[in-house]
Order: sequence, then C-alpha cells, then structure tokens
Amino acid sequence: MNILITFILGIISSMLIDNVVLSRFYGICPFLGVSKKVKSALGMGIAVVFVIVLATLICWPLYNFILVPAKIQFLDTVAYILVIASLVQLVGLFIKKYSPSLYKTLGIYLPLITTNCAVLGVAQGNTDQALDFLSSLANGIGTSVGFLVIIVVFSCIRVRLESANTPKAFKGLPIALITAAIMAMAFMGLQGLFSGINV
Amino acid sequence: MSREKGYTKQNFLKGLFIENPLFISVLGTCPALATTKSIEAAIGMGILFTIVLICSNTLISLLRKLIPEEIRTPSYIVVIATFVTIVKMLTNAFLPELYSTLGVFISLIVVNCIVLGRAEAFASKNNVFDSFIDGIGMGVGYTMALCIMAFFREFLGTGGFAFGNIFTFIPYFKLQIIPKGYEISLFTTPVGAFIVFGLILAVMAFYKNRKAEYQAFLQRKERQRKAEEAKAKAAALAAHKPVEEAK
Amino acid sequence: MGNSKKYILTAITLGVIGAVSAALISLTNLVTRDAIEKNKIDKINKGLAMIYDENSQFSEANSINGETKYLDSYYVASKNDEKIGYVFQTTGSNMYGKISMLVGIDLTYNIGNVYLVVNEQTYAQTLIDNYVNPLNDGSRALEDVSCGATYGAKLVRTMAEEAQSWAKENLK
Amino acid sequence: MSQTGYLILGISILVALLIIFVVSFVLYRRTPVPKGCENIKISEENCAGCTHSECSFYKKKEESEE
Repeated sequence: MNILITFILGIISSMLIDNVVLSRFYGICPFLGVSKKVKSALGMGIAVVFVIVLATLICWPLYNFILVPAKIQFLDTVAYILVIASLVQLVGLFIKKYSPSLYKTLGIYLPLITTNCAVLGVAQGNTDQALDFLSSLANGIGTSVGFLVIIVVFSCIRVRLESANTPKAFKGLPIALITAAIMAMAFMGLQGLFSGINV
Repeated sequence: MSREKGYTKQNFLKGLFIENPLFISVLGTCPALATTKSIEAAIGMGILFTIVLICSNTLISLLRKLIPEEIRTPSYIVVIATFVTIVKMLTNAFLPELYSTLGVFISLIVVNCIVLGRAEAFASKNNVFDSFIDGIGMGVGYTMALCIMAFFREFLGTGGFAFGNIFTFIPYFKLQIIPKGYEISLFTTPVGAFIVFGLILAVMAFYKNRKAEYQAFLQRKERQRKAEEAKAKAAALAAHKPVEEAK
Repeated sequence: MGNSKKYILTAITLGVIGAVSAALISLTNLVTRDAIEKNKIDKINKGLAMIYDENSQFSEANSINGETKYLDSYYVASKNDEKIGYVFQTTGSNMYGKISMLVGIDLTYNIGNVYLVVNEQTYAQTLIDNYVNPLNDGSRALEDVSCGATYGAKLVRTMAEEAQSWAKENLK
Repeated sequence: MSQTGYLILGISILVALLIIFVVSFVLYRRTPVPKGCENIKISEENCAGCTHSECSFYKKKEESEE
C-alpha cells in the first residue's frame, strides 16, 4: 500500500508542484515555440508524453544494470541522448508507415523532440537523484503529463492573447513570457500541498 | 563566401549583437532561465557552453567533407555528446561547486539548440578558422546575454552580488547594495526569470520599433524633399518655356 | 556498385568518429577519476570536521552490516585521544531523491550536528536553509519537520533516529 | 560476470545504440510521407527545435547566402 501511495504522490508532485516547465525549466524551447495554436500544442504534448515515458522505461535499466556494473557511469549522457534520438526516429518510422492519421497530428513534432530539453532532463534527473525504478517512472509520467497540461493551457491563453491589444513592444514573445511568469506564480502556490501527509 | 577584409571581425561580432543566440534568435532558453540565479553561475555556464561550442564547431568543420550528407545530424549529436561528457567530467573533478550548482544543465548542453544549430548552419559549410571564430562569437554572445539576465535577477533578487561560493579559488566577496530586508526575493524564483527575460525582449522590441519608425520617418522626409525638387524643377521649366516663345 | 561503396564510407566515417570520441572520453576519465574520488573524501572530512571541531581525530570507518535500513558506517570521534562521541554515515532516498549524510551522536546518545554530504533532493536548498542549518544551530527541533521540504526533513529525521537507536544498543 | 565482461557488454550496447540510431535516422528520412499530409508545416515564428532544417534559424542563414 505504501508503495502505491508514494507512486501516486510522486506522479502528482512532479506533475503539479515541481512542474517541468514552470519550476524546473526543462522544455522552454517548445513551450514558447510550438504553443501558438491549441492543436499544435496538443500534438506536441502527446508526442512528448509518449517519448518521455518510453525513454524513462529504457534509460533506468540501461543505467542501473549495464552502466553501473561496467563502471562507466560517466557515459550516461551519451547513452541517454542515443536512446532518446533513436526512440524518436523509431516511433516516427512506425507512425509514418502504419498510421497516416496519427502522423498528421503527431508526426511533424517528433523530430523536434530530440532537442527537447525536457526528455533528456527527466532521464538525467532520474539518474542524478538516484531514484529507484518506481519513483523514476512516477517522475517520468508526472513530468510528461505536466508538460502536456501546461503547454495546452498556455496555448489556450496565447490564442486569446493574439486578439488582446497588448502594447506594440510586448506583442508576440514578451507577453507570452509575462503570462508564463503569472502561471509560474500560480503553480508556486501548490508548494506545500503534501506537507500534511506522512507516508 | 565572399572574403572581404573585415569578414572575420564581422563573423565574430555577428554572434554578439546582430545574431545574439539568446535575445535575437531566442534559442537555448532552458539554461538561460535556470542558471542565471547568480552572475557566477551564469559565467560558469557560459564558459562551459563556449568550450563545448568551440570544440564541436572546430571538429565538425574539420570532418565536414568526410561526413556524408545523409547522416549529418547523428554524427553531430555524437560529437557534441562527447564534448559535453568531457566537460562534465572535468567540472566534476576540478570545479565540484560549479558542478553541483549547475547540476543537470551541463548535460543539457547536448540538446541546446544553439550548439546543434551552429553545427548544422555554419560549421558544416565553412572552413575551420571561420567556424572557430563563429563558435567564439556565439559563445561570448550567449555568455554576455546570460550575464545580463543574471545581473538583473541577482541584483533585484538578493540585493547585491556575491562572488566566491561557486569559484572557490576567489576569496568570498559580497557587495550588498539594496539593504538586507528590502530586496525582492521573487526574482531568484522561476517567476522572476520569466519576468526578466520577457522585459528584456520587450525593451529590445521597443528599441527595434523605434528605429524602424525613425527610418520610415527619414524615408518619408526624403520622398517629400524629392517631390518638392521635382515640382520646383517642373515649375522652372514651365517658366523658361514661355520666354522662348516670346522671343 | 557505387551504393555499397557509399555505405562502406559511411560506416568508416562513423567508426572514426566513434573511436575518436571513445578515446577522448577514456583519456579524460583517466585524468579525472581519482580527482573525483578525492573530492568525495574531502567532502566527508569537511563534514566530520564540521560536526565536532577541527582538532578532533576520527577513527577509520567501521562499516555496519546489520539489519539497519540506512546506516553505512560509523567513525569514533576523539579529541586529544579521549573519546567524545561517534559520527554515523547514513544514506537513504525517497521519491524526491537521495540524501547521504553524517550525523553526530555523543556519548549520552543524543543527536548532535547533521551534515549533508550528498543532497540530491528536488528541494535541496530549502532543506538546507529551513531544516538542516536551524537544526545545527539549535533553533529547530528534530521533530519539527514541516519546513517547505518536508519529505527531505522526514528522511533526515528517520536516519538520525535510526543511528541513535543503533548506537544505544550496540555501542556501550 | 567479471568487471571487464560488464565493460565489454556496456561498450557493445552503446555501439549497438549508435547503429540503431543511425539506421533508424536514415530509414526515417527515406520513408515517404503518408499520402494525405505532404504539406503540413509548423508555422512557428521562432525555431522550436533545431534538427528540423526548416527551422527559421537556418532560413535566415540560407536565404542570405543565395
């Protein structure tokens, strides 16, 4: 029972409290770049969820069962970037071949994920924090779903921003950043969410 | 690539102002927001980033003829990952304080858009010396941009500047400008990072609009002056013609 | 024919790049491996000195392999060769990450200072500022764990108490 | 397994990863885009990711060269 609670708490905490974009700053590039329209943000978010969960599932055993006994822990970044990049290409290959409809919504964002800081950030973060398998899986799921939630919410706001009459100098990116700051402020309010539960 | 005289200088200065990777092309924003809590961390991150950028630019432009067209990106990723691992090991060994402050963001240089972007856009097409200069230019431009961000964030956030806790070989030195209780600690939090970055981009956009308006104003005056000249010439011509008829 | 030549050329180039990178990385590893080990040992010594004081000597780490959950080893602290207490090295992790710390237990078995050797918690800095530092200068009780990094504080507390209870039974 | 056994295993897995990455990269580039979606473009004004060559970071570069 205790493990299940920690697992769920892990997911919620890395999704809401320690959000990947607003407090850990992984993945700002697509967050600012792809969130112009809600449809593209949704496509990017789902693609990122897919890749992060798969990457966490592969990277943890790769590190703990292969790199650690072989005493080449320093090669973890090289291994992770290779895993993530080949994962992106294989998933893209699969989607390109078998489901054109999925390619229409998801396919064009896949090459962007290789340079998405969130994916490598989560994999490297799990290793640096030496989490066990369940916690790193929870971290992966929470981070990716948090990224999806944040980028969709942000794109909805940004669609409204286009029609708002912002000052000329603030049009485009600056006003988006100020909105992100207000969102970060809101998410900072969730900091003490779990202080009461003693698990 | 035309080799006019000032090309190298212009190539270097391009990275600093005209194509500043952070403020103009808005790339590499992940480390920019995260590691600019203090100027020391920004300088440390900038130095590590510049080293990786210079080495990867040089090696990629060395091998540019060897690497076949189709597998350009995979080989670039491997080269950049190698240099990042080397830099990470060296920092872990000789600058443990900087390593623990930057944490994951040293490994995130691998996915930094600037390094891969410069490799594909510049290093794969130019000779070694130009790529080397371009690497330095971009690196120094990025470090300068990080320091500007860190300057505002640290000054407003902690009320002063502290040196010596990351680079431990410098004696500890704290310059407190805003008195202790009156600084806005919000600026060291992520919220402050977004605000400072947004405001800097807004000021630059404002300056750009101002210049564009001034240019447009000059052109309009230019056109008016030309129109008046043309009218004056036509009038002079018209006055001159009746005199000939009279003769 | 040209096609297979191109494949061979690609394979060779990739092989060259892979070999060059492997050589560079293993070279740097040789240079930096012992420096990283030295950093770890320096940190532990710095921690030991912080828990008691500079001029106290510490015995070798005698490891604990009982059924304890977190304890790794303990040092006997003595000042001008008269025993003044013990320092326990413990490692533990929760969903926020790993903590490896040194906790001082004096002869009357109450918990002294705490020093975090490895602190990979997500809220590492708040843990140090709001819990570990006040704990060391006495302005916060060990039990008062809700400090903005509650999970890290709970982990530190359970490890310290386990060291204390182990010391009570085994170190007379 | 002995220490060097693990080392060889680790290195060989990394090499295998590299080969998988290169092969899948080439195959991805070669497979044709499905029928209905040739002209989907990510119309973003600033570059969200850099491995995609249509990213504006290159466009300025390439246009100024021609």
